[in-house]
Amino acid sequence: MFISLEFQQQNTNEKELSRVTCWLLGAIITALSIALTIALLVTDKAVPGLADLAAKNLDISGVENPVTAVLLNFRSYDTLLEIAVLLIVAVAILPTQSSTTTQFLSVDDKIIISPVLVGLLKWLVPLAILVGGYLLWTGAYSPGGAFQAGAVVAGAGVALSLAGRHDFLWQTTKARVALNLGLLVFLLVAAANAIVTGTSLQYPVEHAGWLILVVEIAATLSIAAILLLLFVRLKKIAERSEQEINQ
Amino acid sequence: MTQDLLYSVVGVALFGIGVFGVVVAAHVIRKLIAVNIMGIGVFMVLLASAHHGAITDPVPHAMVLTGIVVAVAGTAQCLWLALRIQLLDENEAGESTQ
Amino acid sequence: MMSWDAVYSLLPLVVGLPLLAAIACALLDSHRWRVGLSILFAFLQLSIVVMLLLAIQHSGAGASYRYALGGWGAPLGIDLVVDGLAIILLLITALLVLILSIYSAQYFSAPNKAAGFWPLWWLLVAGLNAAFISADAFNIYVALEIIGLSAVALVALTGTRAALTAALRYALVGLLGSLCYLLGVALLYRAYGTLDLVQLASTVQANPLTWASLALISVGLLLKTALLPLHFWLPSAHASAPAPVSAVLSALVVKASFYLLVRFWLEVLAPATTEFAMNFLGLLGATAIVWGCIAAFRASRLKLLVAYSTVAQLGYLFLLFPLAAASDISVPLIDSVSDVAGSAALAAVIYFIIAHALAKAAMFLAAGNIQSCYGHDTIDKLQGAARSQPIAVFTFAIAGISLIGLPPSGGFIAKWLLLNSAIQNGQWWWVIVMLVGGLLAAVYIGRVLTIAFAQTVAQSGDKMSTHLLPRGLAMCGLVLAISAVLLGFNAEPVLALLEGSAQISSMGAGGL
Amino acid sequence: MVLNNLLPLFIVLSALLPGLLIFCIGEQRLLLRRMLNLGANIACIGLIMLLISGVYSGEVFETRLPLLPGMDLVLHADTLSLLFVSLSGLLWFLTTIYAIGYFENTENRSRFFGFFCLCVAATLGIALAGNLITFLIFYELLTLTTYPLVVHKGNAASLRAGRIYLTYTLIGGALLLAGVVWLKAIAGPLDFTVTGVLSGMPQLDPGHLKIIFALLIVGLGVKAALVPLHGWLPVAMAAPAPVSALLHAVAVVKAGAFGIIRVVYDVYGIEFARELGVTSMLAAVAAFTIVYGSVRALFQDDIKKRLAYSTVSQVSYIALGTAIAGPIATIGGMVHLVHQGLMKITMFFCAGNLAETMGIHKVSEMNGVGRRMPFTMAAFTIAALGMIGLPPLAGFVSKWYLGLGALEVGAHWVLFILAASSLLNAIYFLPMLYAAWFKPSDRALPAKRGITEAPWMLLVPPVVTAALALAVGVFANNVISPLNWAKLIATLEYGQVFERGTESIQLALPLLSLVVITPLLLALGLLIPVTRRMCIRLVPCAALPALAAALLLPDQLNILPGLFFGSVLSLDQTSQTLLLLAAILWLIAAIYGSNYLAGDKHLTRYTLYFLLCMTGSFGLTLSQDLFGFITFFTLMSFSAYGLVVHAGTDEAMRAGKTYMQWVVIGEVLLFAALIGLAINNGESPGKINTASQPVWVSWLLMLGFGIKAGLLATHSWLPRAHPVAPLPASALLSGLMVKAGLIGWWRFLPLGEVALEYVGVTLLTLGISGAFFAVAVGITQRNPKTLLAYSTISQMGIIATGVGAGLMTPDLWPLLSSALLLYAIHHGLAKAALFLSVGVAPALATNSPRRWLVWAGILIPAMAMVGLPFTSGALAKSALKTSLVEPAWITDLLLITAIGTTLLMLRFVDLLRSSSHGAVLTSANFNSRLFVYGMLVLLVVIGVYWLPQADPFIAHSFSYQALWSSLWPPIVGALIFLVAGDYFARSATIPAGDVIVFVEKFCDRLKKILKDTGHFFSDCFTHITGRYARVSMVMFESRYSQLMVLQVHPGVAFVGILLCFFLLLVVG
Repeated sequence: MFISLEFQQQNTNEKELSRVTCWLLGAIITALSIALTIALLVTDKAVPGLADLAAKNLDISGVENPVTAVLLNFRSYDTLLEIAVLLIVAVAILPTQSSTTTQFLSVDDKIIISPVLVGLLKWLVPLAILVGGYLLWTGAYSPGGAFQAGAVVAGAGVALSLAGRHDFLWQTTKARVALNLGLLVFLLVAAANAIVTGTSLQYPVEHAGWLILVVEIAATLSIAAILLLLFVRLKKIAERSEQEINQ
Repeated sequence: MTQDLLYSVVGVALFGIGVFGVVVAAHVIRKLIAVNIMGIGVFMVLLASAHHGAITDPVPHAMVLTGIVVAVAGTAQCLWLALRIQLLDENEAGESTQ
Repeated sequence: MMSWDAVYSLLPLVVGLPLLAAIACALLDSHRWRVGLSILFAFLQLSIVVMLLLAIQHSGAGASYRYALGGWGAPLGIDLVVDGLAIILLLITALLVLILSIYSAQYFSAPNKAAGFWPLWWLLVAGLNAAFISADAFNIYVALEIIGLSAVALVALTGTRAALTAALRYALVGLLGSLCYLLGVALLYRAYGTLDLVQLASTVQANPLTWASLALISVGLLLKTALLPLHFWLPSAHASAPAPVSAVLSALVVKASFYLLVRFWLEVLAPATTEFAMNFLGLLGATAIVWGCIAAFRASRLKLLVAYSTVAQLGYLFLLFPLAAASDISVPLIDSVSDVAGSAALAAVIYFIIAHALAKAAMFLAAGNIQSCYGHDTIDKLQGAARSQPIAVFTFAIAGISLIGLPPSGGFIAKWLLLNSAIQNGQWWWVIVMLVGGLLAAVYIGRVLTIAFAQTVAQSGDKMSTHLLPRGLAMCGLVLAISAVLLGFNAEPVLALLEGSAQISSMGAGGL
Repeated sequence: MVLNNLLPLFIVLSALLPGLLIFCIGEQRLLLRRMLNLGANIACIGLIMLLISGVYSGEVFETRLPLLPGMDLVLHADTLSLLFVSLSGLLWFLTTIYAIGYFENTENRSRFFGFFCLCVAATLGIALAGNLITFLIFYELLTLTTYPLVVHKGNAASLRAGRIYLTYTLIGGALLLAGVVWLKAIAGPLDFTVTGVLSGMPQLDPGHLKIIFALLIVGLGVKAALVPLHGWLPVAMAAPAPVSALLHAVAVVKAGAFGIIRVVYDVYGIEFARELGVTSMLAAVAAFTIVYGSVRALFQDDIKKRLAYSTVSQVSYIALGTAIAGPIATIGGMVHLVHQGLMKITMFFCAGNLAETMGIHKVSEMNGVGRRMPFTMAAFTIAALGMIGLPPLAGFVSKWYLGLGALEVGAHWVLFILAASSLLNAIYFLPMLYAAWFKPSDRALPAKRGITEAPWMLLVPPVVTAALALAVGVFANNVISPLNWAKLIATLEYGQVFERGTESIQLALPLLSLVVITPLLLALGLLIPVTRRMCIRLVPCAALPALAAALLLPDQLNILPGLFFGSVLSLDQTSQTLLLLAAILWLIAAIYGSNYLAGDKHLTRYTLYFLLCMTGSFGLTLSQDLFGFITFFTLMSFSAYGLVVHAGTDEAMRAGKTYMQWVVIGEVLLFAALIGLAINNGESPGKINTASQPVWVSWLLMLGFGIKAGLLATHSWLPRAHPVAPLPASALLSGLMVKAGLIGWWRFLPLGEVALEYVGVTLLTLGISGAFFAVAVGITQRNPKTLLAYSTISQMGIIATGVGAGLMTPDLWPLLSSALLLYAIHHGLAKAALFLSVGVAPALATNSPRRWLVWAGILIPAMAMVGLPFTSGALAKSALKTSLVEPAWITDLLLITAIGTTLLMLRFVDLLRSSSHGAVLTSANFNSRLFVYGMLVLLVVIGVYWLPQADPFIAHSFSYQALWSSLWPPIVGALIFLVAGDYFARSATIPAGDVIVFVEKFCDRLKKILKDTGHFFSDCFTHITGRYARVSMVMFESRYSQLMVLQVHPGVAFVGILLCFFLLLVVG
């Protein structure tokens, strides 16, 4: 659908650059890159990094996968803000008209689509959700986690949306909750931590595992919802569904 | 040792290409793609540093993951804005032709 | 002492509360609830910040506090740090957020716009606060992204083509800047194996890699700070945003990246900096002062003028670097004052930030009021505004006084301190730049006032669509402008607070 | 003590808070706003009074608020600030009243009064500022708060004015800021201290201090309108009248001037500043500004512009006084701060009244406006005369002290500046007064005829300020006068005590003061319509106290220390004699006039000038102190103008103009001379020490009084002015007023004490040549009065000869003085009689028997004039001959002059006879006129013999030799007349004023050339200032539709910066 984007004159670039400028620019950037490379080469010495430290603390992190431990325990604050970043885009793109219906997923049966597609969706969507759940679960031990899981679940929604029969009503309360849930749960857990341990985001060691899981589930849900939202809204606007875009 | 250096250098090169693209490209989508290339360059440098030491460092991985999410968000927002601008332009053009 | 430590444990709330507010605003469907909650949260935030402030004051000059999130501590976990410098920025943020929230409550009367506005607004605040108190290089990146993306979304809120274009440009610039910054951080991590600012500060050496990362970080942040010649995105973005958004963008958002620049140049990567580079920054700042003023004078629209004025005012901030550099390195003209001069320069710049934040916010609000009354803000067509919009013009004028740096105003004190430190360092050329900058500022503000005071020929004939604004809208701006002026009456308490923060690189002290 | 700490703050707040409140209350809340305004005014004044009384009793008032570490906001009340504070408070009150009246039923009043109060608050803050930083803050605040006032009208002109104002003041403010910051950085907190902060810091680099001084002065000079920083001031005239009044009189320009005083005295310290050598630079700039402003004012037709340039000029007096750096000059500068404020605000009020009531904006439209708006114009006149520096008005006091101060430190050139400025002031102000009072109205004025005064709210303020301007001059030495405050300040600064108002009042008898006061009271009575008729009737009585004093009182001394600089009126033998003459002549002229001028259209005006002139005449005869003398002298000279031009004919007007020119020149010369005298004399009132005066003072005295005495080369006003006046006035002019010159010489030249060869010789030569020259010219005249005027010149020449001789040979003086006195009395009586005889001459043509009486009446004074034996002339001449023995040749020449006099008298009688033929006698009361005349003639015959001074000479005058020598010249003269009389009668008349006529013709030519040149120069000026303006236009107005954004592509810039950092970091 991006092929339909044909506006050449964006204000970011008022006019085409001249050839000379292009070359000059290329030369400068090349020089800079080379300089950077040389800098890398010159001062390349082995520094320990945080690998040892992370490995040492993995036991009390509540998970076994070091990356997940970093993401959701050692540097969980980053992840918290990361979800906030996603929320920003979601809110920015979210339609603001309040709706009358409460149904998040609406199906328009009048639209006739290929039965093959219907069949495919019937299989694909639950499968995707299942895979998502697996990825989420396995994140604690091996590569995987909330973002990957969310992406797969969102993929299911994308498939539904592309099939053309389903529509998502983002104005509904359910949608709202889904979008915000990840951040909200994260914050609540952080607050609960603070109350229990005295330090925000510090999980009590014995409860770390399940708390992280709770956070991850909520985050997966939100990430999936947000990614789906992004796709659906961009698709809508690309299809010029004007009345829905204009707020 | 050399491998991670190679990764780093490639990352730097990608970053440079991205910068060039951002500056030179006229089309917003191209610019966006260039920004993403830059991002990939940065992530490569980060990932390279994860294997800089003796054992694999999880922290850069986590940073890259976060970075990717952020990049996705940023890209989505830019696309959204670009599309809305185009929509406005088309409406305007439509009104003027009517 | 224990009780004050308990206060410190409120530090995460500075980020948590706005996030909570954002969620609340996103979840709730009622306009009144949103507004009420927002103002409540703004109050809460302010009171927390004030308590932190008292705690810092109680701890004495130069105090700082580290909060280890997750209990992990520096290299592995992420620390929050609050010191005098940070607390002042938190305070001004909280204050402005409160007033601007009250303003926005009336400004966004249409529920559609408001629904989009409030969550983004609070997310922006969260990002700002996060950036101010973060002690982690990567975390700062995320905070910057929050700031950048939410700011872009807020700019786009107007929905006009100009606003969208500006927002798009802003978004691209933001991404470019963030990625530059991130590459710099990546290089730092590669070289030193830590992301914590304090640890970096203690281990950093002057080597090519550090230089490279400093250059990348600086350019990224300069891009976001909109220092000339990287200011190109700012005027359109700030000018086309809704009034409270413009206010917060000019007053706080650009300052956040400047704040980080200060942290990196004067604290974290201080060993790698050179006097040349510092002077280069100062030179760019000086150029920005002059150029920004000229551009502001030539601006055709009021908000554009105010936006260009921001470009100029940002230039003053960068005079900090040469002044600080001189007090460290060069042989000063007058002996025995040089040690003080560097920190005095920092104090001056922070004062400048505060004064400018208040004044510029007031000015944008006034411009917004004028715009929504007249339905446009083309300067040449604003004749008689002094009569139809007396409070707005008055606000504009008072804020202008502070921007020009005329007494009695915060801007004057700030400029005074800057001038003082320039003279004490024997760098008289910056004095000239500052004075010329003040005069040029007077020129563009005078231009607006002249037109506003002019009598319209056709005033009685066609009543322009000057629907009366709610009084509260006008008052918010006035309150800000007056506080900018009041800031000039007694600078001592503020400066006493700065005294501690002026002793830079004291971040590591104290804490867990 | 709490009050003491807060009082200065309260004073500032008393203006600040109402200002803020006024913004808040609605536009329509008229009453509330007025109450608030006036209430604040009164509160402010009350607080100021409290402050003054506190400071006077030695309490310390200081409000100190912390501003920055090591930098406080200090409001402090010292003597200097009190001066400015009380001025501001008072004028604020008046201006508020004025403004309420002025802005009746206009828009945006709330805004105006709000900013107005803020503006005053800033001014008060400036006045009370206790250190340079506080000063700076309020100084800038003033800039800001006046801007809305300047652009209040909102039209293109005022917007332009506002722009230019802001441009100038902000640039000035920036420089000031630079200076203050710099100074603060090197010298710490800049609290004003009496002898200067910096003088106690010798370690500072003088070079830096000089640059800082320049920065400060330039910054302050913008507001003080020092050339070339004055450009905003004339443009700012576009503001409404109350604003101009406040801007020009109090707030803005004074803030600058006040700042200069503060910087020089309290920051640098005067001694230190002088050591640095910065004051001379300032003095030069101030001096140039004074002259330049006056010159520019000449070319302005717009009233307010003229006033504005006058301000440019006048404010620099303050700077000059400061820069001269002597204690007395300091007093002058400071007192001018107040005085100029009072005078200038009056003028702007009046200009506003003219514009509001009559729609008059230009000088050329002012014709005849004095009759329509007498009170406004009276106030204007007082202020304008004060500006010129006429005693006893405010402007004189400051100029006097400036001059004294300059001489004290040896800066003689300042006198030239003062003189030039006074002259120029006269040149641009006097035509305005002339047009207003004497020119007929030539435009259709609105509304009905008669008095069309402004409403009372507009009228009271200028009248009050004018009265104050008068009072501060008249009561200059009073304890509470601004002058005494200034002296107190100077005392503190220099640690040197000055004579302050002494308390001892020595008032031996009120009669002596009554001599002066009676005519003045009557003059006042004339102004009130109810008592006008009665006063006119009582005019002759005005001279009675003088007569009584002259006849009854022995030596008397009246000392009124509060009046002037300490007034001394005394009556010794000489002045008694002179007073007698004056009293007689005024009495007779008054009685004669009541007959002669009965039914005259302008009788009131005439009587007014007559009385004022009388006051002057009596006063100068009695005054022993410099100030008193010069005051009465000026009063007489200026009010005589009204007598000269009374007829209102072209000739009279021309004569009046010539008269005025010479009067002004004379005043300027005398001003310089008397200052020179005073500096010698110290400042003590009482007898003037003339002996040790510098020679240049003697020269100036000789010339200055010579003008009045009709000395050759300065005489040309006399034959024009004397004949055109009404007869009684002519008689007085010729008989009495010219003697003022003699009195002046008498009193101020070191006669009988020191031999002044050159001055004496010059005076003698001029006198004797004048005696002959006047005869030669006079003989050709056809108007008997002109002829008499020439006779006066001739006779005064003889007196001058005597004085000259006395100067050359002091030994002669004791005797000579008596002789000269006799001669003066004789001439006064005889000449007055001759002039009055013109009025009775018509009786010659009748057939009634009394014509013989008239013949006798005419011939007797003529014979006395000639000096025939047994007349007063004979006694006077023989006395002169007896005493004037050296140089010997002069005696012979004196004898020959008698021949000339004879010729003149014969010609006069001839003319009188021929002119009486056509005349018709209509007056019913002719007999009474004749009676009066007869009395005078009687006195002519016998009067002189009675005088005590005559004793030494009477015996000799009856000797054979004396008789012969008084007889043969008339005989020779008569013979010559018989032979050549027809020739004289037929010869071409030399126009009255002789030399001056040719000069005038030449001047007319020159004028045209000068006018062209002037145009050229003024074009040049406008061109240059226009350049400034154009530059600011470009800054303000140009619109470039295209933003000149950096043509570098943002991306390239981005990469470029990155590169720069790399390079710089690596290089570093």
